[in-house]
Amino acid sequence: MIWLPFLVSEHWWDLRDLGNLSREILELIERGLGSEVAYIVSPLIGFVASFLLFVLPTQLYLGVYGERRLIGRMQSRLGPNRVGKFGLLQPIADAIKLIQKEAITPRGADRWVMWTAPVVFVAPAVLVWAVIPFGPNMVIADLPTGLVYYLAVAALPVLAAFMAGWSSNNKYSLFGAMRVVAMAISYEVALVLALLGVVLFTQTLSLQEIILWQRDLDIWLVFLQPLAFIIYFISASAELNRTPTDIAEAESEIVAGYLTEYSGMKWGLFYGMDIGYAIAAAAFGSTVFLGGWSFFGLEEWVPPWLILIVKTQLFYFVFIWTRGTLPRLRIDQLMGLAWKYLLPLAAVNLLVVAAERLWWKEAELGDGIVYLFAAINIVLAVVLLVGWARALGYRPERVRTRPRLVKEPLGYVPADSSAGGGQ
Amino acid sequence: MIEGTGPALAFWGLSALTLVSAGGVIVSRNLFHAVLFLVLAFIGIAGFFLLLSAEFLAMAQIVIYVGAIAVLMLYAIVLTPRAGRDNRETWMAVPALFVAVGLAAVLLFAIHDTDWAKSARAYVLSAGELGRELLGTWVLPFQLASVLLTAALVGAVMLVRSPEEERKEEEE
Amino acid sequence: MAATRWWSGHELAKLAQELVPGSVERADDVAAYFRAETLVETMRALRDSDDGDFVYLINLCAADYWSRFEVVYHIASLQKNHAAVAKVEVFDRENPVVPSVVPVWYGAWMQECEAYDLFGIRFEGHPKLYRILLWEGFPGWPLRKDFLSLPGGIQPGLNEFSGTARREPPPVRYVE
Amino acid sequence: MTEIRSEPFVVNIGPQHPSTHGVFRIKATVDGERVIDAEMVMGYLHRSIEKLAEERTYTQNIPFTDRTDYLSSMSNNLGYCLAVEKLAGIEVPPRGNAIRVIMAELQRLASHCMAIGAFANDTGAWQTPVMWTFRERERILDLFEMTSGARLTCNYMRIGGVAFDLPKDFVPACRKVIERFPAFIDELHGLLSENEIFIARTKGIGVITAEQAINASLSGPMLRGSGVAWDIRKADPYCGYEQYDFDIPVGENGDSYDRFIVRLEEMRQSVRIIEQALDGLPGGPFRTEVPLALRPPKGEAYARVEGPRGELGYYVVSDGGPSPFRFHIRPPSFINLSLLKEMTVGGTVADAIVVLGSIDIVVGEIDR
Repeated sequence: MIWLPFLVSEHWWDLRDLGNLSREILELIERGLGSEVAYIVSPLIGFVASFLLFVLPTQLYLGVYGERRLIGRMQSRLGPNRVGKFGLLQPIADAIKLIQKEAITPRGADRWVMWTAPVVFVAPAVLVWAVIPFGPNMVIADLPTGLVYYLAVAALPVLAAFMAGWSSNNKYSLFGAMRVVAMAISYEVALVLALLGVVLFTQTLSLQEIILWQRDLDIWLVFLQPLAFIIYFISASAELNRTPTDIAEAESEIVAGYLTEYSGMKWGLFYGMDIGYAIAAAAFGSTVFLGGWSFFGLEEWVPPWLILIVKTQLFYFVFIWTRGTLPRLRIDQLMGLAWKYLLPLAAVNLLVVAAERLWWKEAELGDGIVYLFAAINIVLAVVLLVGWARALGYRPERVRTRPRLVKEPLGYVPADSSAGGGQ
Repeated sequence: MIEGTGPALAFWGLSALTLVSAGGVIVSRNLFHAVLFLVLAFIGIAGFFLLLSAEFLAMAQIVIYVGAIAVLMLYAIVLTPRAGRDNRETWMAVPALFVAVGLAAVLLFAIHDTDWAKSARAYVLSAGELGRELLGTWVLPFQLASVLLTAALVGAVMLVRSPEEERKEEEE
Repeated sequence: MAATRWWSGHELAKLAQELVPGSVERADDVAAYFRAETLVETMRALRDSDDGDFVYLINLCAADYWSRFEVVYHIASLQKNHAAVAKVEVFDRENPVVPSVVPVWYGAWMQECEAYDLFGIRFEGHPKLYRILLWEGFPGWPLRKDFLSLPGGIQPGLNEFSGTARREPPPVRYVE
Repeated sequence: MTEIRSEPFVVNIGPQHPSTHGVFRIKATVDGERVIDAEMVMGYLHRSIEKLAEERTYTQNIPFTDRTDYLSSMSNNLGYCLAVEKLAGIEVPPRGNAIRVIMAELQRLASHCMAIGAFANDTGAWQTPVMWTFRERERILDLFEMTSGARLTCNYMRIGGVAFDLPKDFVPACRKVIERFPAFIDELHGLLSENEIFIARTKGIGVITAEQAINASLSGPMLRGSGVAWDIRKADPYCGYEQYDFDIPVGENGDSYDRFIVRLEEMRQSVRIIEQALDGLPGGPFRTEVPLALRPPKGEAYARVEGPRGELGYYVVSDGGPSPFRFHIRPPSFINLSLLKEMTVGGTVADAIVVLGSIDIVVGEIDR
């Protein structure tokens, strides 16, 4: 464990770092019940601490309640405010409703696979949080390969969605399943290349060290790697099927995608853990790109896990924002976006980062060079994004957004001849 | 191998899981179930890597095998018309049994015969060293593998090209 | 912006007679009655003629006048902003057949399907004639005057046009 | 080379589907995502209004016309009343005409709000545009409730004029609603027409050329979207439309995006008409007295109105009796569907939904 001098006191009541508290408890158990019991209790404490204290309330209240209220406000309506004060009990009411609803298994559906699909979907949603560091020594498993662990665990829900789609014996769910897999595969490639750019700079795969690197150099990787951040955001929203890429459960096209035949708590698990993944992606994004629990020195006064939660919620707000306003892209446009637009950008970004890294280490420049790199990268990102889009034939200004106005009803008049008051 | 009661328990649990799911792959009637059991077996093997504290290998195993290969196998099964039907007993089962037993014998002999070089200290391979090793001493096989994969990719694209594009090529 | 000029039946008949001689049966001040044999030819001629220019089929519907069926075509020109009414009469009640104008105006295919579905008038030359609103096994043609009138309503059309006596209900049997 | 044979696969974009705007089914034969063949199955909502109308007197038929196209009941009433007035030669006082114009244009605003909201929802904008458009539509429905007592099926027009005179506080309330509308339309314009994803999803989808549109007798925004400047309010003015100054929006390449911007522009023109009508609202009687059991002289008449979905015509044949001998409605949604197969084949399932949304069908009018 890395003991950092910034902690004023090591005592358990210093709640800025809950690590002390768990250490106190473990030592108590060690003395009382022996080391095997402590060996078993420590992951439990980790699970209770990270999942039940941080994730579930934020997930339930930010995801279910917060999202519905925010989207309600975006749509000039109130959102849930009936159940409990300001509708705060709405998620619990939903959960109770879903639990007592009948979970129908359609005839001809593959019973075993349909019932295990939610389980396979929920397990990784909990596993993802093992790696996210909430504070200097508040992380359940500080794996040296934390980044790859996140990618591995993020691959499992795709499998669960496919199982759900294929087993429910319904044409729409088959559509949904095919779309989920096609999209996940193509966006995972872009995601990995973008994260590779980050790893090149920080020289480590462990999330804790990435945060410490950002803390020591007092710069966030989002400024150093804007292109990687944008690609991460688009790929993450594609992996999680959130608008504008929610074609797996596109209500207007394929009813509810792979969730068409799901009802009751089976559906509830999918819905809840969808939000769980979104928050996990937001937490992972803010850890890797926005400096995790560090805030340029503020983390010595404000509890670091509070900073991480605030950043996650801001990141998640952007997901809600895009969900509230943007329409959905078509499957072939999405594929085109992944392979023709994001992948080349990620490759070029990797090239640039490698060059910068090489120059930085070969010429032994000081750490201050990082800010120069940040400036270069931001300018480069803007140039690349716009230039590559125009190269792919994206001309927004050519689209006439106002129709021609004509005074006289003259039947078919070709557009070029100026008829009546045409603009 | 990390010592202690926890890892021992984990080892026996994982091996039981892997063997059962490997059995499941063979026995299950429904092709789709077979692939799911295979995924379970892959995860079991990833668990073994973790026990050997080779985290990067375990994560790579899950990302590559579970994330990509198993999903592509599912795609293949879904797209072939007779997927989901049970694979009936074929008379091929008897010779297959002999081959399996023969292979098992050879493997067991190999395991028993070699004395595993018990290295002095627990050699923990970090991802960084793995990378340097891969691009250092083993750079040739690494490049060969990438060429092979690219060829496979191009082959796949050629295979799937729809008839109209082929006709268009012939005309040009 | 003068209102649409509705041609009288005689005017349309005169133009149709010039374009395709012998195509008009009779005409009154509202509509021109065309002969069924040369219907498609006259309609195409009217559509392509310069002073007629009836490129737009406004409406196509059928009507049951007890003794005969009438298929009414409202046709119009957008450029010249005038419109006209053409009709075709069919006297055979068992198997009424009218040539289809889909080759002339593609928009007629759904309206002809509907006329077939509700009146039983077959349109020969129609690409895909099927009962568009009702299901295939529906007994009888609902909009015909002799189809059982719905209980509680006034007997339809027992006034000036009513020729036959009390009608008997059609064989109502629902084919599963 | 072994050719990959993928069997086509029939998907029912069926009667119960979130974006078929009612009980309407497309049996789409699909190869992968591509639609090979699309066949329409309709008639779920067929109430044979044309048969019922032959059994009721002329005034009793007015509530039927509300229920054919339940999203634009005012225009339907207007069409039917014009046909009967043309048949019976009844004159409508100027105040009646002005009220009819105001009501028809308000109904067009409400119906286009519904159409644009549903269309944006089909492209996937998760209910936000629908909520905005319904917020504005509510204000218009309150105006209808104030005058005719009902929000959706108003049954407000009578043969010879309108049922009741405008209540005292209708004009100020209507002005307040109309003042807000241009700002709301610009808001929608910003949210949708300049939204790259919306343009990507709707540009070039379901393209109809002008000749195709005229030959398939399409009408309304479908026709104008393809570049044909044809609007019954201008070509065949009724109820005094010639006094008002307004323009016809005309698209260029007849795709779903053009139909959308034509509808949006039409809302602006309707606001202009309503303002002019409110300014010049004449006094005097609002209806000429017509006997309840009206017996128009023997003959037939076809009157047409520019409804929100296109040319809405009524062909009424009278045999001198109290009830019409033949009552036929020219349904714009029904005829606008004739090119659906040509527009959807070749695109993906998602395009088929967008095309259906751009046609803006109302199933009550299709099945009558």
